[in-house]
Amino acid sequence: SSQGGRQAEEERAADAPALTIAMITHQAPGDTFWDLVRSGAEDAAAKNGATLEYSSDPEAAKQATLIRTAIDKDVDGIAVTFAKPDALQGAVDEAAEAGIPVVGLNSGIEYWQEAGLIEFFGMEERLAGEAFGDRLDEEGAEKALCVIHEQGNVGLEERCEGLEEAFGGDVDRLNVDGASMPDVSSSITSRLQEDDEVDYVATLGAPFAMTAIDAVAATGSEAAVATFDTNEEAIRAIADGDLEWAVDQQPYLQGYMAVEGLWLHVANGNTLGGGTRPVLTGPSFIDAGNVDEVAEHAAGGTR
Amino acid sequence: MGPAPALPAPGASEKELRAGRVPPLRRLAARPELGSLLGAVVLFAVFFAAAEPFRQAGSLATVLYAASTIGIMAVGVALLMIGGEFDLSAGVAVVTASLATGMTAYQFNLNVWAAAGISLALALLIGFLNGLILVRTGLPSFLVTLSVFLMLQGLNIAVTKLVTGSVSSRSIADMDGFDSVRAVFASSVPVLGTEVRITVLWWLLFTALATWVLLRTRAGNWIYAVGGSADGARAVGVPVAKVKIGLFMTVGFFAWFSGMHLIAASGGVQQSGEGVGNELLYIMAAVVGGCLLTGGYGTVVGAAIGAFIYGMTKQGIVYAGWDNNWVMFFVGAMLLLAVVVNSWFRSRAGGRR
Amino acid sequence: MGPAPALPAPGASEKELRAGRVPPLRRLAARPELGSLLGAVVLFAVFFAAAEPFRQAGSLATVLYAASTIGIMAVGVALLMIGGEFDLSAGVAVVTASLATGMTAYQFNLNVWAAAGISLALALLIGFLNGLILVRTGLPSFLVTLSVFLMLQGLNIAVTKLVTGSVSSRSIADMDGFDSVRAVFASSVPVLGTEVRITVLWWLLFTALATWVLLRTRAGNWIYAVGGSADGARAVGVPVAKVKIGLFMTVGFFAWFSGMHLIAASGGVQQSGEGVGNELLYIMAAVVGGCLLTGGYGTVVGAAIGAFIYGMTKQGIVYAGWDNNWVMFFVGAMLLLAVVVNSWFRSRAGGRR
Amino acid sequence: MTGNDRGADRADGAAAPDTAQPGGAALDGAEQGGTEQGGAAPLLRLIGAGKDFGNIRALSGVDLEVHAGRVGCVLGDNGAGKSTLIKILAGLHRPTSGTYLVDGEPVEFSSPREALDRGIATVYQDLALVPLMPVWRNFFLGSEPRAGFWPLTRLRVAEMRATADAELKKMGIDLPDIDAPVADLSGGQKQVVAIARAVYFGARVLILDEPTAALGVKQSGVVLRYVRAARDAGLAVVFITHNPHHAHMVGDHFTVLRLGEVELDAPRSELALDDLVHHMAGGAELDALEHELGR
Amino acid sequence: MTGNDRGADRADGAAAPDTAQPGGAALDGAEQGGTEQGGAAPLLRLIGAGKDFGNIRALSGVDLEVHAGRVGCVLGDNGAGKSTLIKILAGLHRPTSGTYLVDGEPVEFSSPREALDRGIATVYQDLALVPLMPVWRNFFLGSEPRAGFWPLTRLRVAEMRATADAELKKMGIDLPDIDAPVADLSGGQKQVVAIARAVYFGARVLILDEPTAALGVKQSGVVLRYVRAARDAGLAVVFITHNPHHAHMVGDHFTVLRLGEVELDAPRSELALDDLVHHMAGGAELDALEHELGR
Ligand SMILES: Nc1ncnc2c1ncn2[C@@H]1O[C@H](COP(=O)(O)OP(=O)(O)OP(=O)(O)O)[C@@H](O)[C@H]1O
Ligand SMILES: Nc1ncnc2c1ncn2[C@@H]1O[C@H](COP(=O)(O)OP(=O)(O)OP(=O)(O)O)[C@@H](O)[C@H]1O
Ligand SMILES: [Mg+2]
Ligand SMILES: [Mg+2]
Repeated sequence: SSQGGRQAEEERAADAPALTIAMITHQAPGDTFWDLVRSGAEDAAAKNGATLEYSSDPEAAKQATLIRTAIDKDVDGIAVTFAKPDALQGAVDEAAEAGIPVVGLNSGIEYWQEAGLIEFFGMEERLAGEAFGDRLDEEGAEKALCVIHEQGNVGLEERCEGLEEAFGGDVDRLNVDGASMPDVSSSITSRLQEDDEVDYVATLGAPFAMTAIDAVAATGSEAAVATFDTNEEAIRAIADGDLEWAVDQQPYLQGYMAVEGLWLHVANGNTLGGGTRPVLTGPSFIDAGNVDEVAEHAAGGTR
Repeated sequence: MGPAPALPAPGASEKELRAGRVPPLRRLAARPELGSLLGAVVLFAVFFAAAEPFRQAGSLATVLYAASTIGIMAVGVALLMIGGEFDLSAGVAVVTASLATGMTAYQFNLNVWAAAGISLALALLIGFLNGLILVRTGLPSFLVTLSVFLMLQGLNIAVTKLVTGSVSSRSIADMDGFDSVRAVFASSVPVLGTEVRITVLWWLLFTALATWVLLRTRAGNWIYAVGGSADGARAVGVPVAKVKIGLFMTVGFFAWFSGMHLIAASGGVQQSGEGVGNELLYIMAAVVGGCLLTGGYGTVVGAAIGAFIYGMTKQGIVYAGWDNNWVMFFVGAMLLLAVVVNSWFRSRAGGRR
Repeated sequence: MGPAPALPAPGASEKELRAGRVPPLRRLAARPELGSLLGAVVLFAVFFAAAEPFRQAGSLATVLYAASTIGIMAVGVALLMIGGEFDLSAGVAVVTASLATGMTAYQFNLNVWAAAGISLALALLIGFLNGLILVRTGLPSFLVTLSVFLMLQGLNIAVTKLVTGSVSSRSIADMDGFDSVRAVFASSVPVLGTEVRITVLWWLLFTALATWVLLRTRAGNWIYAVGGSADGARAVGVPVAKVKIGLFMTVGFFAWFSGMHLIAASGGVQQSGEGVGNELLYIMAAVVGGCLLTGGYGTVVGAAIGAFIYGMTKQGIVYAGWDNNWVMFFVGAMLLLAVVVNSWFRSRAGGRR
Repeated sequence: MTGNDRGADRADGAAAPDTAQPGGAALDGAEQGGTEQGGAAPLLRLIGAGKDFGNIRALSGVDLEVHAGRVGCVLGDNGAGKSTLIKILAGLHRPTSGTYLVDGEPVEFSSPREALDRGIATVYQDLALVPLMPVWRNFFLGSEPRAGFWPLTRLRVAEMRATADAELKKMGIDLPDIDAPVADLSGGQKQVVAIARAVYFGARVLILDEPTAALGVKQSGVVLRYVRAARDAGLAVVFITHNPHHAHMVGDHFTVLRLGEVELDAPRSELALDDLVHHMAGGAELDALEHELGR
Repeated sequence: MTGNDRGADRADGAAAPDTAQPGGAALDGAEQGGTEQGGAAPLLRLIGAGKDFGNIRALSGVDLEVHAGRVGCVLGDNGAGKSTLIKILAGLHRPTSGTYLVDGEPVEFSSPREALDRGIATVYQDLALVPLMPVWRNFFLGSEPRAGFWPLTRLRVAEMRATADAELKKMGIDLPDIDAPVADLSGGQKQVVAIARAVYFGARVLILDEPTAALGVKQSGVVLRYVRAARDAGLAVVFITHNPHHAHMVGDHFTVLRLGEVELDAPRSELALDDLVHHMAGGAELDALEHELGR
C-alpha cells in the first residue's frame, strides 16, 4: 500500500520536527473497521516520527468538542471523519483560525471541500452502495435484504440507498441491534422465515456478515451473503466460499493516507489531490478471485 | 430442650371470623408474575393474528431463542433485583467472559474448556468485586455497577487490542474442545420435530432451579429478606453482605454462561465493543415480570415471562412485516402495554403493590 | 385568630444540655455536595499535574463546555431525582426537541423561533406524558421512562425518515431567526479574556435558579417531600401527582433547551439516531453530586459538580494524551474514585447517609 | 399566644371555620354528658361505613359522629380497624360502602388535602413525616408560610424555624438542631413533632391515632393536656388509644371497635373506667392478669 | 410445649446454653429481691458505656448488669437513650466508649448474628421485620429449619407455617392468612409477630424495646405473661417501657435513664410503684396532671 519514495521519506523523517497529529473519528467503541483505520494512521505516524493522538465519539457534538480539545493542545494537524459536516463546521473553522491544517477521511466526500478541509481520503458511501447493487444485478439476484446494524446512522443509510437505486430487484431493510449478536442472528432468521424470496443478504459491516451466515444456515434458506467492509474473518469466509464478496474501502489506507497527507503538508507543503480532488480508497471488491492475496495482509492486521 | 419459657395458656382464643381464608383463585391472582403472563398471552394473540409466519413452530423456536439470550441473564438479574440491587455491568460482563474464553484459549493454546474455566473464575471475580465494593462503601448499586460497566467496557477493548492487536478476539473454532463447547452452549436439539436452540432448554432449567432456590431454600429466604429490608435482615442475623456478594457472583455466573454461548455461536470470534445496552434489557425483563426495582418482591418465572415478551415483540414485528423504522417504537409501546396490563391486573387482584 | 387551643404552660422546660448546637464546620461538611467537591478538586489536581495543555484558560473553557452540555440537563434530572423519580428518556428527548425545531422550521418554512416554540410545547408534552403515565399507573419510573425512551428513539428515526426522507433533519442555518437562536443558545462570550461558550453561563444560571427554588420556595419543599416520602407528603396535603408531573415537565424544558443548543451548534442539522446513553450521564452527574437515587436528598449544586467531574475526566484524558482505548476505563475508574471519596468524606463528616 | 397569628399564612384559602362552627357556641368548653346524640349537628358523620382491602374486611357498618367541643375516643384490639377508620375520616381511604358526611353534606374526599381544607387535621399512627427532611420543614409541610409576589414567592424560612422550635419546646422537646433530619430523632420525638404540627394547624377536627403509644409519661401528659385544651377551644377531637386510663382522662364519648364492627358506643356518663377497661381487655382478662402478675 | 422440639433446627451451631447457664439453677423461678448486685455473675454487663452519633451524645457512662432469671426494666423519657442502649446489647451498635462483657468476658460484636449466637434475642422498637415477606417467613428469618443434604437442603415449609401460625395463636393473634405480607398487618399485629419470634427463639437473654407500646390491653397482658414466664424459665429479660404500671408488674430491677446517663438504678425492693411513676414523670408532674385532668 505504499508508494515509492519510502526511502526518501524515512530520511526526511529523521531530521524533520516531531509532529503531533490528532485523528478524531465518529467510531463507536470496539469496532474492527475503525481499528484498521487507526492501525494505518499509527503506522504512518510511526514511520514519519510523528505522534498520533486518536480519539473518537459517535455523537456529533462530542466529536466537535474533541476537535476543540485538539486545538487547545495546539497539534500540528487534525484528521477528522466528516460524517456530520454541519455539526463539525464550527470546530473546523476554529482550527483554521488557529492555523491548524485539517484533512477529512472516510465520510463526507461531498462536503469536505466546501468546509475548507485541505484533503480528503475515502470513498463515497452512496457510490459503494451503487457498486454493490450493480454487482447484485450481475449475479442475477431478485430480492436483497439490507441489514442496518445501527439505526439512524447516515453512512449506513446511504449505503442502502445507493444499493436500492442501482439494484434492479427488490430491497428490504432490516434494523437490528448491533450491540447484540444474538439479536442480529434471530432478527435475520425471523426475516428469512417470514420472507423466503430473499436471495441475498447484504450486511453493512463485516462482523455482522459472519452472524448472517450462521443465521442463513440455521433457516435452511438458499440466500447468499455479501457485505460492505472487511475484517480477517470475513476474508477467511470469502476464501471458504461462505461469503460471496465484500465491498472494500481499504480502511487501513484511509488512516494511513490521512496522516501521511498531513505530514507531507506540514513538512513539505504538499497537498494530495491538489485541494480539489478527493483521494479515493474504494470501492473495490474482494471475492473468490482476489481473496488469497488480500488474506495474507489481513492476517497481518493491515487489511 | 430449648430454654423457651413455658407458654401461658392463650387467654383469648376466640376465632377471628371477619376475614375468611384466602380463596385459591385470589391467591393465584396475587402472584407477581401473573399480570405479565396475561400481557404475554395478549401479545401472543396479537402476533398470532397479525403475522402468518408467526404461527409456525420454527418461528416459535426463533422467538424462544431470542428470549433465551435475554432470559438466561435475566435469571441472575432478577435474583439480584429481588435482593435489592441491580447490575448495569451485566451487559458488558457477558462480552468480557466471551473475550476471556477466546483470548486465553488462543494465546495460551489451551483446551477451550480450560479457557472456559479461567473465564468463569474471572466472571465470578467481577461479580465478587461488584458486590464487595457495594458492601464496603455502602454506595448504591447504580453507581458501583455503572463504574464497573464503564471500566469493563474500556478493558474489553483495550485489553483485546493489547493482546490480539485487533479489537476482536481470534477464532478458536478449530481448537481442542471447541466442538464440545459448542454442543453444550450453542447447538440445536430437536424438540417435537422442531429444531430448538439449546439455550432455550438451559433457560428453562435455570429458571426452574432459581425458582426452587428462591422459594424453598434458606438462601431464597435471605434473598427476599435482604431486598425487602436489609436492616431488618441484619438485625435477625442474616449475613447481608454475604448474600449480596453471592448474588452479584450469581450474575457473574450467568454472564459467563451467556458469554460462552456468544463465543460458541460466533465460531470463536468476539467483537470487543458489544454488549452495551443489553443490561437494560435484562432489567426490563425482570421488571416486566413483576420484580420490584426496590427489591424484596418478584419471581424468576416472571423474569422469564418478561424475556419472552421482549423476544416476542422484537421478532413478532419482523414476522408481521411492519415497517422496520418503527421497530423501537413498537418495542416501547408493547413494553408499556405489557406493564400497564400487568399493574392493572395486579390491582384488580386485590394486592396493593 | 385560628382556633388553636390555648397552650398549657410547658410543664418541663429544663434545657436539654447534652448535645450542643452543631458547629458550623460540621454543618458545612454534612452538605450533600461537599464530598463530590473534594473529588472534583482531587481530579483537577491530577489533570493539572499530568496534562500540560490542561493548564490553559482555553482548555478550562472547553472542559466547562463539555460539562455544561451534561450539566444543563443534570439540573432537571437532579430535581426529578430529589423528587424520587428518574427519567431514562431524557437523552433522546433532547434529540427529539432538536429534530422538532429543525423539521418544523424547514417543512413549514417557519421562523426558527416559532419552530422553537412548537418544539418547547412538544418537549413539555413529553414530560407531561411521562409524569401522567407514572402517576396514573403507579408504575416505577424506570419502566415508564424506559418505554418512553424506546418509543422516542423509534419516533425520532421513523418520523425524520418519513418527513425528510433521510435520517437527519435538513439544514435551517439560513432561515429567519437562526442567527439570533444561535446567539442565545450556542454563541461564545469573552469572559476574562477567554472565549467561553454561552451554555456555560446558562448552566450556572440554571443551577443557581434551581437551588433557590429548592431551598427557598414552597415548590422546593414539596419536591424534597414527595421524594422523601410520597405517602407522608400526600397525607399532609402536598399535591404529589402535580409535583411529579411538574418535575417531568421541568426535565422536558431542559431537554428542549439542550436540544436548541444542539441544533444551533450543528448549523441546523440534527442526526436522528443520537442521544442514546446520555440519560445515564445525567443521572450519573446527579448521583456523583450526592443526590440519592431513592429520592428526597441532594442538591442541584452537587449535580453541577458531578457534571464538571465528568467533563473534566472525559476531556482531561484527551489533554493528557492517554490511549483512547482506555478512555472508558479511566472514566469508570474516576467515577468510582469520586464517589468513594464522596461517601468516605460524608461518613467522616458524621452524617449517616 | 403565638399560635394565633398564623392564620394569615395558611397556603390554601380554605374556609376558616372559626366563627361558623355549627353548635360551637352551645358546646364550647361545657360538659354535656349524654346529650350529643341529639343536640347540635355533628361535624363529621359516618353512616354504615365499610372498607375492604382486597379480600380483607377491615371495617363494616360503622356509624360514628364527631361533635365540636368534645373528645371522641376510639378503642379496640390490635387490628380492630381503628387506623382504617380514621384514615377514612382523614380522606386517605375512601369507604367501600356507606356514607361520609361533613357538616351534614355527603363528601367523597379524593385526597387528604381536601379533608385538610375542610379543617380536618390528622396525626397518623405511621406518622406521615418525611424522614430525610429537617424538622422545621416537616413541621410546615403542606402549609408553608410564604412571602413576596409571584414568581418570587419564597418561604419565610426564619419564621418557620423559629415557630417550629418554639412549638416543639412547648411540648417539652428541645432539639439540639432544628435542621436535623427527622430520621435522626427518637421514636417519641418523632411522634411529638407530628402532634405539634397537627395541633398547630388543627382547624376544627383533630384526629390522633395512638399519639401517646411511644411517649413517656411526661410527654403523654403534654399530649393529654393538649387534647383537653383543644376540646375546650371548641375543636372536635378523635382520640385513638390503647390506654384506657388515658382515654378515660379526656374522653367524652367512647366507641369500641371489634373485628371491624362497633361493639360499644356510649357517652362518658354511661361508662365508668372499669367498664372501659373491661371492654378493652375482653372482659375479665385484665383482672386475671393483675391478679396473676400482682406481687 | 411445642416450642421445645425446635432446638435441633437452629441454623447456627452456636453453643446452646440451656444447661450451662451461670447461676441459672440458683435463680430459677425464685424471687430474690435485692441480692443481684452480689450473688451470681451477670450474663451481660456494661461498664461505662457511651455512644456518640456524630456530634450527638446518645449515651455516656452507663453501667448495667443483666442477670439470668430476672427482669431488668429500663425506663426514661423520649430520647433518653434507651433504644441506643439495647442496640448496643444486641450487637447492632458498637459502644464508642466503655466495655461490654458477656459471661464475664469482653466482647466486640460486629453483627447481631454474633449476639444471637450467644443467645441474645432482641425485639427492636422499629421491629426489624421485612414488610414484603409473608408472616411465616419473617417469623423464621435468620433461623430457618432445614431438611435434606447439601446441595438439596431445603426449608421445612409446612412445619414453618404451622409453627408460626401456632405461636401467633398463642399470643391471641389469629391471622386469616399466614402467607400475607407483614406490611398488611396492623401496627399491633406486627409487634406481636416480632415478639413471638424473639420469644420462640430467645435463648438466654430476651431484650424487648417498648413491646407493649402499640398493643391493646389484651395483647399487652399476653406479652407481660410471656415476660414473666421467660423469667421463671431462667432467662434474663431486659424490658423497656414507658408504662410504669407494666414495668412494676414484672420488673425485678429498674434503671432510669436521663439524657443518656443513669439517673436511678435500684432493685424492686427499694422502689415502690409511686416512686417509679414519679421518677418517670419528672417528679410531681403526674400528680399535677391527674389532678388537672381528673374529672
Ligand atoms: N392497606 C391494607 N391492606 C390490606 N389489609 C390492611 C391494610 N390496612 C389494614 N389492613 C388490615 O385491616 C385490619 C385493620 O387494620 P388497622 O390498621 O385499621 O387496625 P388497628 O385497629 O389500627 O390496629 P392497631 O391497634 O394494631 O394499630 C387488619 O387486619 C389489617 O391487617
Ligand atoms: N442513628 C442515629 N443518628 C443520630 N442520632 C441518633 C441516632 N439514633 C438515636 N439518635 C439520637 O440519640 C438520642 C437517643 O435516642 P434513642 O432512640 O436511644 O432514645 P429512646 O430512649 O429510645 O427514646 P424513645 O423512648 O422515644 O424511643 C436521641 O436524641 C436521638 O435523636
Ligand atoms: Mg392502628
Ligand atoms: Mg426508643
